[in-house]
Amino acid sequence: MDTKDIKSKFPIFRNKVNGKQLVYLDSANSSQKPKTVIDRISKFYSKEFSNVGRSVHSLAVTATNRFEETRDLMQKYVNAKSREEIVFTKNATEAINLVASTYGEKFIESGDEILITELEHHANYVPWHFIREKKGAIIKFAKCNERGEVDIDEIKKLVTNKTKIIAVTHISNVTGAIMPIKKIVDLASQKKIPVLVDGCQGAPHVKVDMQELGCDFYAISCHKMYGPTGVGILYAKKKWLDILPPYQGGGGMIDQVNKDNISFPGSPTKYEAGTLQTAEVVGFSESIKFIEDVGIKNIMKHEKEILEYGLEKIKKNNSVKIIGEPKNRGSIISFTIKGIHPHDIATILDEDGVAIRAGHHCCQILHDKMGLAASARASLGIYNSKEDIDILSNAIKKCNKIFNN
Amino acid sequence: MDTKDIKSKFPIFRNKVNGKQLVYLDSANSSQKPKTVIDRISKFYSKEFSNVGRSVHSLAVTATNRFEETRDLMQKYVNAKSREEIVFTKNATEAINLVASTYGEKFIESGDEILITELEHHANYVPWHFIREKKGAIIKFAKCNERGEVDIDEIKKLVTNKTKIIAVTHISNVTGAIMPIKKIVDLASQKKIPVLVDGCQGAPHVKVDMQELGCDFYAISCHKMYGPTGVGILYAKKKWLDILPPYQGGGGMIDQVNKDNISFPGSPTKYEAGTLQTAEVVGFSESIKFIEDVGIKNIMKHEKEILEYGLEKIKKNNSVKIIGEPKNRGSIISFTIKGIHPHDIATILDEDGVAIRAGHHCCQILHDKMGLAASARASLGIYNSKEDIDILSNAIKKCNKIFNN
Amino acid sequence: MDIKELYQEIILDHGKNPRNKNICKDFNKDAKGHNPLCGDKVHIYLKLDNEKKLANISFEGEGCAISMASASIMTEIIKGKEFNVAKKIQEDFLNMIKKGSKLSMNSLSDTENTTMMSLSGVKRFPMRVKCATLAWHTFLEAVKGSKKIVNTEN
Amino acid sequence: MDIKELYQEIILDHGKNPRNKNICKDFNKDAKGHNPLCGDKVHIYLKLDNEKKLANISFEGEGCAISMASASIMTEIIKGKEFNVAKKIQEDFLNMIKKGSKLSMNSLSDTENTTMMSLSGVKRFPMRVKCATLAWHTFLEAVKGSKKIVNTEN
Ligand SMILES: Cc1ncc(COP(=O)(O)O)c(C=O)c1O
Ligand SMILES: Cc1ncc(COP(=O)(O)O)c(C=O)c1O
Repeated sequence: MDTKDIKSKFPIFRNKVNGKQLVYLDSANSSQKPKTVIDRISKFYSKEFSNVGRSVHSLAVTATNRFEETRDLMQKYVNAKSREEIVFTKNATEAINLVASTYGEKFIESGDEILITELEHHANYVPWHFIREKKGAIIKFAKCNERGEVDIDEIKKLVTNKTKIIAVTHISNVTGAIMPIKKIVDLASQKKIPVLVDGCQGAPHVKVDMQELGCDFYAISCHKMYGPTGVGILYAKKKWLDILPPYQGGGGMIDQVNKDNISFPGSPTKYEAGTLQTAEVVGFSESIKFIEDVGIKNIMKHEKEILEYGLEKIKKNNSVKIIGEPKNRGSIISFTIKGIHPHDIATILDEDGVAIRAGHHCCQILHDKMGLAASARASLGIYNSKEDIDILSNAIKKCNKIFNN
Repeated sequence: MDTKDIKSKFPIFRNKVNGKQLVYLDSANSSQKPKTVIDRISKFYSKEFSNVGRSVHSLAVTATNRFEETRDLMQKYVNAKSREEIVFTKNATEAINLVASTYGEKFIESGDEILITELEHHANYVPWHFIREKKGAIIKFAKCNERGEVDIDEIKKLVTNKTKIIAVTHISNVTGAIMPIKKIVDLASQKKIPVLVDGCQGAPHVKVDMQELGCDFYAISCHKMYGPTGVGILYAKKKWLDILPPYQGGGGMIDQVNKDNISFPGSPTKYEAGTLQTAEVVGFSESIKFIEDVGIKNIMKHEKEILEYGLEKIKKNNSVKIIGEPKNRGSIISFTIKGIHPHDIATILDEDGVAIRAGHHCCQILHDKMGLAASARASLGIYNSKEDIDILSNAIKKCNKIFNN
Repeated sequence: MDIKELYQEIILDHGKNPRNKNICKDFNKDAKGHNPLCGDKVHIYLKLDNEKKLANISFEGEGCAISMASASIMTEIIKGKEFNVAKKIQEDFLNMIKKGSKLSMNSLSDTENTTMMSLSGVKRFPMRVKCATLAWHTFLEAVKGSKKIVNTEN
Repeated sequence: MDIKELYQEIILDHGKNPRNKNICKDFNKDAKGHNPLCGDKVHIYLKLDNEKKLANISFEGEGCAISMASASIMTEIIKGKEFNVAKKIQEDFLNMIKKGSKLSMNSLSDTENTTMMSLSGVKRFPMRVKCATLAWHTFLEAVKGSKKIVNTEN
């Protein structure tokens, strides 16, 4: 893949950071946006803007059609059975809160168990914590092994007759471990336990096929998929959306309203209260087109190449310790450097235009377990090249020079 | 005010609709966006984009600062006591859901009363309906009088010792009635009842001063304030944000996380879970600047002039009936035409490039009361001129010609 | 696109003087339809006899000219026909409105054809398609005997 | 902006060999501070005697070089001083870091001045300001005897 060509499609790379060329290695946090996405939003506001679905005039018709086209594109992208299974949310966090809140409210009772893993992002723990508090439920944490993975056997061990949901990440945003989702779904479906997958690090980087994965819920953040901020997606099997109660209430999600009672339409309408992120959803259609133009297989191949090159190169530096050694790894390299706090690393790298993340990456449980307060993380996107890795590697050497000389 | 000049700042007006100049009279639904806002979003994505608050690198620093500047601007715009009282949400609907859910969960018990009005938008009824269902609470509806207003005496009559919250709109999005918020707050504060104001039709059109209004909560939709879609604002007095529980859970809104428990930081952090609408919030800063450049007083004066001209002109058409006759009216004219369904009106107007809304405008209770299934609504924005009203008026005549000839 | 294409005389006439707008006494099936966005409502009553013929059909409801005219036209055209034929007509109608296809039925009289065709202008007004199709969807639900309210949102 | 401005020798030294990093036995006040974004933690222990003098001060914690150096430098400089003087130093420090002001105290020794000034580079690294100020905020909370954890997010 010609990364020069790809990079040229992202306006951000035309800028300098601290006088240096930008080496963006923070895509797991949020990805940059191609010009087509940025321009689509501008064009929409400049030529087509109107609120969606509520007015009869021509602008509203256009806006509604453009908006709903994104739902169709997304249905195809994740291979959902029907467009009604795609619900627009604010971000993946809201998607998971929606499920935890509605499913938890209806199906989780005192003493019931919620099974998550030590790898989970706070987005896939805090919402369940609320249900734990509200319902007196129990959260069980499947242990992460020394490779930074969660074994299917570990999950099997923890499933009981009280398990009401299994909520796991698709790919760890710290160790990069790709979870055995299909196996988990197989296991769970024997006991009729629904499975929620936090797909934040999955959807932008690997092929995501709902019919193949078989999970009940899949949460996505569009801003990590080269899309606008402010949009997330919840994929949910229709059977769930049909029986779960509504989440937020307001305009657009009602059927009949009177003073004593309110009835609701079907999904996805029931879950889309108020004015949605019209322009952002329309803009996101260009992100999906962009990914599909490059081809998810090409993306996977390219990122794997850069990942392996990066792991190799970084490992050579003796003072660097890479976190986790999963058999299947997504496009993430978290690491520590002996004697240097990750924040200091990030600051020094930034001087060379290298943007990485330092912190617990919203995974305090995992960091506690590893005995770390924080780590440094380089994460890849479609636009990264081997040259980026070389610059990263040199910047890491500089850290050592400043601190360990 | 020179509306030609103002219109020229909104790119949408350079386009034709059905071959006609666009006459946009649907701003109560969503307003158009000035070029400065559209360009700010493009620039942000092209030159400054990064996730907010989570990374140490330079882009993240810039993004965080730009994002937080909007909070400062908004604090000033509504004259909040501190920036911590401004919480970013997805839309006004989410802002009201946040309050209904957290306040309702904590303070509303079986038999308690929630006092709203017959004028409320579904966004300020459905969330309370959920609490009614969950807690066995009672919703009381203050009646709207024949002028399309809710009298302060009507509210006084309905307040009891069981009233736990009063939730009212600032300006009706159907009759345009401006509610006596200060009087309601005075009344409520004697009984220590908090007041939530649905400010959707207030914030873009009239001076909004939290210290003057004195309400506890005020909900805003930025897309009606010439801002991007996907952003809303909840103003809440700090004393409430301090004691109410969190709403959605996820990254960025936690303090300490361990397997048994989670602690939360103060507001607004506690209420801003996950990746926010970074670009949209940054873009919104330009909307506030735009409104302040024109001056809210000039906006009020201008809209009042167009409103009065419009009421006068439309009333002259014998077959038209204007809905409501409030003493204080916001920039809204809802109407019906004898023998013509509002949807047919909207379609015929659209042929002439006139965008209005037809339907129940998310106010089924009010429409039921008025014995209408739907109404037509023309709503004003900063860019409307007397000429727009003339075109509207001619298009209304055309409706009569087609239907009543 | 001329607005007169949408509001043809036939439609305005049916809109103002709807045929079969009542609750027919002999109905044995009925269903309700609702378009929550605009508030259009329709309630279809019909008598399906033992030979699967639509012995009677009528409607009640309120809504825009398009939805009322469409319900009126539908009842006029399918009343007295076999259910199978009526179903074909319904499919034909939906294809015309949604895809702009020509009517394929050749068992309709010229007047019936002209009357149905008067609604063809709707296809150029996407927001109004739901108004035109509400009664026709609801008719099918009535025959099915389903209890759920037809909701054009879904 | 040279990175060496931030990571001056004095800071690296204090970061690697922090002074007063222990729990001083005679403390009568303490407070915790936390920077949830990066996980920096600090726990300040101090002895405030009857004359409102900081008879002793120490800290425990973990975090980046900046936060550890800042805590170390703070304890070194204010130990043994009157609380009122220490409070002035704290204000001076915050103004230096946040607004880039010069130090206004003239009661500090040259070494103390140089040591404090070594942290002045932080002001050009906005994301690191919280690291540098955490210990100083926490010190004030300790004196106040407040039980709440200082959270640099708020
Ligand atoms: C009075 C009123 N309240 C609430 C809303 C809901 O706003 P949003 O859809 O942006 O959440 C609107 C607008 O649709 C409104 O006019
Ligand atoms: C694994 C994982 N889950 C959830 C999230 C939360 O996504 P968002 O903040 O967009 O809701 C992230 C990213 O921050 C993530 O990496």
